[in-house]
Amino acid sequence: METIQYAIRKLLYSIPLLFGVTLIAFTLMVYFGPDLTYSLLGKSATPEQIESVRKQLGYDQPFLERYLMFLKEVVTFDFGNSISTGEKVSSILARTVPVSFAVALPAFIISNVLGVGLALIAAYHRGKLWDKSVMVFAVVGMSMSYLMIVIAFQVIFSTSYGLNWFPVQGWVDPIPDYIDAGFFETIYYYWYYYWLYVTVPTLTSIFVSLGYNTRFFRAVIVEEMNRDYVRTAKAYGIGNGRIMVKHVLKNAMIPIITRIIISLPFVIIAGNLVLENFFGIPGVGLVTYDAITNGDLPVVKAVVTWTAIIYVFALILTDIAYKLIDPRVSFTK
Amino acid sequence: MAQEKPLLTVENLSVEFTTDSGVVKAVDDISFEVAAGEPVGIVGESGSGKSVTALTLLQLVPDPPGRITSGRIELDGIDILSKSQAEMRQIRGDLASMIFQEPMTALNPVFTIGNQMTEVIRVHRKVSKKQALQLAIQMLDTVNIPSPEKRVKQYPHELSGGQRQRVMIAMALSCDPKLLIADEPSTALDVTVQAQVLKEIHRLQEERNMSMILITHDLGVVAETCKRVIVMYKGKIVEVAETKELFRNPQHPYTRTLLDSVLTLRD
Amino acid sequence: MKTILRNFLASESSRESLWSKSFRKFRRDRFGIAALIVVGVYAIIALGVWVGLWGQNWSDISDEGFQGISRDHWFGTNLIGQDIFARAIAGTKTAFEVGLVVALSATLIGGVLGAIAGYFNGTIIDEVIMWLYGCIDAIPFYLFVAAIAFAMQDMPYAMHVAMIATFWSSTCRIVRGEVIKIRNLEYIQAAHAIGVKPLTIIYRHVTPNTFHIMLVQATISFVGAIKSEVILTFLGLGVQDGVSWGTMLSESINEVLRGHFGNFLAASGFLFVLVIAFNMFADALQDATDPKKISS
Amino acid sequence: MKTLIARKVRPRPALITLGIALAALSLCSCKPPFSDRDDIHEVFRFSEAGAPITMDPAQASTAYENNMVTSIYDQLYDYKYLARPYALKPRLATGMPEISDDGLVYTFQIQQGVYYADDPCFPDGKGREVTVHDFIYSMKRQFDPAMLPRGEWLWRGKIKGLDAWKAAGSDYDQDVPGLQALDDYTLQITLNQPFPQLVYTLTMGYSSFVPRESIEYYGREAGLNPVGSGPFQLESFTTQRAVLSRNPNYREEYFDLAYEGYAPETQGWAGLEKLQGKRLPAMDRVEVYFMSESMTRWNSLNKGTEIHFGGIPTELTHMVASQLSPLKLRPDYADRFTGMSAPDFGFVYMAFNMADPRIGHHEDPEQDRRNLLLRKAIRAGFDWEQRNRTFYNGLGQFFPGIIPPSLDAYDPDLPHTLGTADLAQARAYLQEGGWTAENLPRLEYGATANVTNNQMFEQFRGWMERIGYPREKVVLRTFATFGDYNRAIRDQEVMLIPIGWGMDYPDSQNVLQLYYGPNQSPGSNLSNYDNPEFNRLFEKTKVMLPGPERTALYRQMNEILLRDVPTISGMVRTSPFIWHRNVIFYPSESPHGSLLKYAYISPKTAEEAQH
Repeated sequence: METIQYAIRKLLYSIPLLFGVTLIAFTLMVYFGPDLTYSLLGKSATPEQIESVRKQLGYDQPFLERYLMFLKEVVTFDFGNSISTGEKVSSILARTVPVSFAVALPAFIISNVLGVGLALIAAYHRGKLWDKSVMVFAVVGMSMSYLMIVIAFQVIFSTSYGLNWFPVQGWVDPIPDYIDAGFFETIYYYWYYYWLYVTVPTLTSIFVSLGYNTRFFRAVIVEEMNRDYVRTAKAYGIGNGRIMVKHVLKNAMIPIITRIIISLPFVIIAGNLVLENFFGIPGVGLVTYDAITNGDLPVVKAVVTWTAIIYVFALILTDIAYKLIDPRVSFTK
Repeated sequence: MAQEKPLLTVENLSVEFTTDSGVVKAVDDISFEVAAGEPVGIVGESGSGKSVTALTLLQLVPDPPGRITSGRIELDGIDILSKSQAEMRQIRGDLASMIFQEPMTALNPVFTIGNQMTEVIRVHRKVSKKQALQLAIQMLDTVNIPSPEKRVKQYPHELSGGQRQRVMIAMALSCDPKLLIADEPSTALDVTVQAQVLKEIHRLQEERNMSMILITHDLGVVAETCKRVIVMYKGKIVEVAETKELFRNPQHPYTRTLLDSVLTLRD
Repeated sequence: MKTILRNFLASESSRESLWSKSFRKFRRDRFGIAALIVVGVYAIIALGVWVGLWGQNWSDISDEGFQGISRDHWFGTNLIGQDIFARAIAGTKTAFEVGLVVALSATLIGGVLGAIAGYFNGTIIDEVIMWLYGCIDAIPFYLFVAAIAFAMQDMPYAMHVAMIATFWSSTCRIVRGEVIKIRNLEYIQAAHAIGVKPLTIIYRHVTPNTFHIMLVQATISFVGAIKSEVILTFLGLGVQDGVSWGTMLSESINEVLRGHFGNFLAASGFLFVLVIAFNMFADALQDATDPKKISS
Repeated sequence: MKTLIARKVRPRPALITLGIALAALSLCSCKPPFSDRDDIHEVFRFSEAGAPITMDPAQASTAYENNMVTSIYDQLYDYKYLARPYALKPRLATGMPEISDDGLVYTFQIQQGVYYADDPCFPDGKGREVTVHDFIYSMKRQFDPAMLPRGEWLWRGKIKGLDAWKAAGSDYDQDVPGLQALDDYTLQITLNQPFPQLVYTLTMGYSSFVPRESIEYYGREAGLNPVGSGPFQLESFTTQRAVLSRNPNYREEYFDLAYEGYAPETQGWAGLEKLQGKRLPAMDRVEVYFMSESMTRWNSLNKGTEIHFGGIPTELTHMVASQLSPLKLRPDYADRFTGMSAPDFGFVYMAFNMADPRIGHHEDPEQDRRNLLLRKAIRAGFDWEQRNRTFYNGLGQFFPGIIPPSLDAYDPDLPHTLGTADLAQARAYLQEGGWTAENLPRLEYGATANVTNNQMFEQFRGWMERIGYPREKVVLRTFATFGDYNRAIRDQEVMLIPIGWGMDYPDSQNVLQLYYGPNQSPGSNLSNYDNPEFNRLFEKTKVMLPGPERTALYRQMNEILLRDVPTISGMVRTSPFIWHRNVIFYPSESPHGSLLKYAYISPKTAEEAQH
C-alpha cells in the first residue's frame, strides 16, 4: 500500500519531466526536424502542390498549436499514422518493440550477469593477477569502437571468410502455413531460429558492454568491500566467497540495480540501431532512426514519449528495488 | 596460574604497512602473553599499533598493504601465523572472537540481527537454522537485550547504539570463544551507555572465564575491567604492569602522560 | 571567529596537500605515466597538424586508389588515392578538437550547474537543474544527438553541440552530489554564517573541492566524445567536411572484405591506442585524486 | 551445550562457477527444424539496397517501390523481358492502342476475366473482376492532392479535363472527359495535345489498376495493404523484408522466349530455355530483403544459402570478377554464381544552379560570359573517367550532354574528350575569364551526408585544386536527409548539385525536360536553366511523333546544353549482378519493374545434385 502510494506520488512528480521531454523532443525533432514535404512530392512539383503537402503535414501551423496537438497525442496515447507508410504508429511499435526486446534481452542479461561475476572475481582477487587480467580485458573492451566490433564479428562468425556458423542477417520467420508442426516441433523451431539469428548480435553487444559493466560493478563492489561489516564477518570466520556473494553483493545491489533498470528502457525502446542495421533485424531502433532521418514525426513522437514514460517507471522501479534491498529506505519521508 | 601454559603467546611480532609515504612499522617487535581467563588491556593513543596487534592475532590485517614481517603467535597451542586463511576461518569467531569499535557500521545493514547471528553460529556449529536462531535468542538474552525474540527479526538500524554493541557481544560469544578481543568496544557510544556495555563485557568475561584483550585509548576503561595492562607507543610495548601497579607507579613517561589525561578528565 | 579562520586555513592547506599528494601518487603510477606520455604524443601530433607542421596533405588525391604500402604511403592509399597515414594524422587533430571542445564545455557546464544545484540543494534552482538533466537522461542518446545534429545541420559544430548537450548531465549529477556533501562541512557552514555571498562560496570554496571530480569527468567525456564521433559519422551525423577516424572507419567498412585493411587498421589503431591510453590515464587520475584512497 | 553441538567440518569454499547458458550456442551443430521435409517450398530471395516505404501506386516512386507495385498490380503495358533496346508489350491491354489520326484519342481494350486477389476489402472477400474503371480511378487519384500523389507531373496538362477535375476539388463522382470507359473493357483517353510518350507512361506503377474498395477500406494504411491483380500478393512487409507469394487468382500467363525478345547469341548463357512454357510467376514465393549495408548484403549473398540474387558491391567487384564488361567471374565464384552487368536506366550528373549569379545566369553580359567560362573550366577539370574508375569500377559510361546512349537520339559523334580532365584547357578558360585564386567564387557542393558522397566531394575538390582553386574555396554543404537536400535544391539554394536522374521511359523528351525553362525549381529543372531557344525547340518536339526530324531537333537541343554548360554530364552507371547458378534470371534496371515473376530456381538435375 505504502509502495503504491509512493509510486502514484512519484508518477505525479514525473509530470514535469514528461513535459520537459516532450518539449525538447518537439522543439528539436519536430519543429526543427527534417522536412518531409519534398519526399512526398513527385519529380516535378508545383508551388501549389508544395503548399498543399505542407498543409496536410501541418507545417503551416504555429509552434504552440503543433505542440499542443502533440501533448494531446501524448495524453491520449494516440500518435496516429506514420506519415511515410501510413501504418498506425501503435502497430509499428507492436511489431518492432518485441523484436528489439528479444534481440537485446539475452545480451543485456548475460552482459550484466557476466559483468557482476567478473567484477566479483576481480574484487575478490583485488590487486592480484586475476584482478589485473579482468581489468585489462575491461579497458581493452571499452577502448574498441563499436563499429570495429560489429565489422569483425560479422566477418568472423557469419561469413564464409570466417567460421560461417550463423546467418549474416535476418530474423525468425513464422512457420509456413502448409507445415503442420506439433507443439514440440514448434517450440524447437522458434528456439532454433531465435538463437540462430540472435547469437552474433548478442555476442557483439556483450563484447561492447561487458567492459563498462565489469568496471562499474567492480568499483561498486570494491567500495562495499571496504565496509566495516565485511571485517566483522571475516572476524567471525565467515568465508570470503560467502562474504562476497551474500554480504557484499546484496549491499552493492543498489548501484548495480540502478544501472541495470535505468538502462532497460533504452534497451527496449531505443533498441540498437547499428546492430539492427547490420544484422537485418526488424526492430524498433532502425524504425526510429529511419523516422528521424525521414522526418516521420508521429513515429518519433511516439518513441520518445514511450521511452520517457518507461524511464519514469524504471525510476520508480529502482526506488522500489531499493526498499526491497535496503530496510533503511523508507517511502514515508 | 603462572605455571600454567598461557592461552596466548605473542613473540617478537612485527607488522609493516606500505603507504603513500613509504613503509611504516605499525607493530615493532612486541611480545606478550595472556593467560586463560585473564583480562588484559592494551592501551595507547590512536596509531600506536594496538588495533593492528589485535587484527594480527586473527590474521585480519589486510595484505596488502599490511605485512607480518616476523614473530610468532600461539593461541591455545595453535601456531596462528602458520595457518592458512581457510584454517583461520575456523578459528575466528569460535576459538577467538572480536568486538569492534563502530557498532553502527560493523553490522551488515541489509540483514536482520537473527540472520547475521545464525550465520556465524552455523559456520562453526552443525545445527539447524531453527536451533541456531534459538541459540541467538538465548545469547541476546544473555547480554540483557529485552524481548530478544523480537530483536532477531529487526535490522541493525532499528536498534540503538548500545543495543547494537550488545548484539555484537552476543555474536562474539555465541560460539563460546576462549579469547575475546574487544577493540575499543565503548568508544563510539554515549557516556552512560559506555559504562553499561563495559559492565556487561566484564560480567560475561568473568562468568565465562574467558581470556580477554581489551583495546582502548582510555586508561579509565581498563582500570575497571583488566588485571593487567600493556601500554603501546609507536608500535612498541613500552610498559606491562598490573593495573593497580600501573596507576600507582607508571614507569614510562608516555604512560604518565596517558594517566595525566585520565586524571585531568576526572577532575 | 578565530576558529572559523583557522578552519578556513586548514581547509585550504588540506586542499593544497591533496593536490600535491595526488600528484605524488600519480607520479608513482607507472601505467598512468605511460598513458599520459602516449596521450601527450597524440597531443603533439594534433598540435602539429593544427599549426601546419604535418598531415596537411590529407585531402590530396592521386590518380590511383588503393595503393599498397610504400615509402610514400605508410598505410597505402584509400579509394580516391588519398594517403591514409596523412589522414590518420589529420584525424588526430579532429579527435582532439572534438574531444577537447566536448570535454571542456560539457564539464564546465556540468560542473557549474552541478555546483549551483548542489549548493542550493532543496530550492527551486536545484529542482530546475535536476529537471533539466532528468529530461535529457530520459531521451535515448543517439536519438537526442541525431535530433540536434539534424536541427543544426549545415553548421560545422552541430555534432559538438549535440554531444555537449548530452554529456554535461552526468558531470552535473556527480558534482551536485559531491557539493551537497561539501556544503554540510563545517567551514562552508561557517563561511555562510559570517555572511560570505553564496556565489563567492561556490566559486572560492565549493568548486575547487570538486576539481578532481571534474578532471576525471573531463577525461571520461573526452573518450566518450571521440568514440561517439565514430558512430555518429557512420550514421552521417558527424564530421562533414574534413577527415576523422570516424570517416575512415566508415570508409573501411566496405574495404575490409576486399582485402584493403589500410583505412581500418590505421583508424582503429590510432583510435584504440588513444582511447586505451586515455582510459588508463583516467583510471590513474581517479586513483590519484580519490581522497578516500589518500587518507587510507 | 558445547557437547550437544558437534563442530562442523567446513567444506572447502565452492568455486563460483559462472555457468552461463552458452549451451544455446552449440545448436549450430544440430539440424534445422523441418530440414528433412521435402515439401518445403522453394523461395527466391532477392536483395536490394533500399526499402520501399509505400506500395500505394499513387505514391510509389522509388525503384524499390516500383518493383513491388509492378509485381502486385497490373498496368496496361509492360516491357518485354529480354528485348534490348526496350520494347513495349501489352499487359492488361489486349494489344496496342487505336490512335486517332490527330494523335489525340487513344482507345484501349483490356483482357476480360481478370480478377483481383482475394482480400477482405471486397464484399465477400473474393477478388472482383478488373475493369477500366479501376484505371480511371487510379489516374484520378494522381490528381487528388489528398492522396499525396507523385506521378501527377507525367500527365499534367495532357489529359482532357483532368486538371480541371482537380481544380474543381477532385470529386471522384465527377466525370473526366478525357478518361472514358466505353464499356467495362474499353478505355478511351483523350488528350489536349499530342503526347507521343503516353503509352510509355502506362507501363509505370502510377497508372496501375487499383480497386477503389481497397483504398477506401484500408484508408491511410492502403500503402501497406496493396490489392492488385498482378502475379504476386504481399504476404508480409517490414522495414527489412517484403514477402511476396503467388496470387492464386492470377490469370494464366505462360512464358514465351521468342515473344519476350530472346536473343540466343547474346543471352544464351543465362539458361533461360528452362523457363520456356512455364506458368508465371515462376516461383510461389519471393522474398525481397532490404539491406542498406552493402557489406551485409554481400556477406549474405556470398554465403550461398541466404540470398539468391544481388549486386556485387563496387568495392568488391575486382575480387569477384576477372572481367567486367561483359562480366566474367573468377573461378571460385563462377562455380557458384552466374553474373551479368546491366546498365542503369538513368544517369548521374552535376548540375550548376544557374539561378545563382555567382556561377549561373547573370544580368551583366560580361559577368555572364565570365561565369560561362568558369563553368567550362570546372567541366574541363571534372574527370568523369577517374570518377568512373574510382566509384564505378570503370563500368560506367560517360556521355556528353544529357541524352544517354540507351536513347535513340544519342549522338555517338559528340566529343568524348569532355569525359577526361583537361587541366591546360581549364586553366585557359579561367585565364580567359580573368579568374584568379583571389576572385574565384566559393564553390558550394551539396550532398547528403554519407561516406561515398564525402569521398566524391573530396575527389572533386582535388580536381578543383588541380586547376588552381584554393582548397578553402571548395566546400561541402551536407544535408542530413535526401529530403532536406531536395528542399534546398528546390529552393534554389544549392550551387553545385550532384544528382541522378532515373528515366521514366525510353524517350529523350524525358531528359530534355530537365532543362525546359518553365520546369524550373521546384520543378524538375534543377539547374534553373532558361534559354528561349531551347524552350522553343522543346515545345516544338513535345508533340512530335518519333522520327528523324524529331531526333535532329533533340540533338540540336543537346548541343545547346553542351554550349551553355548548365550541367556537367553525365555518366550511366552499370551494376554488376550475380545470382546462384541454379537461379534463372536476367536482370535489368528500370523501366522494368515486374521482373520478379520471371525469377525461377531450376530444380537440380541428378548430376548437379551430386556435384
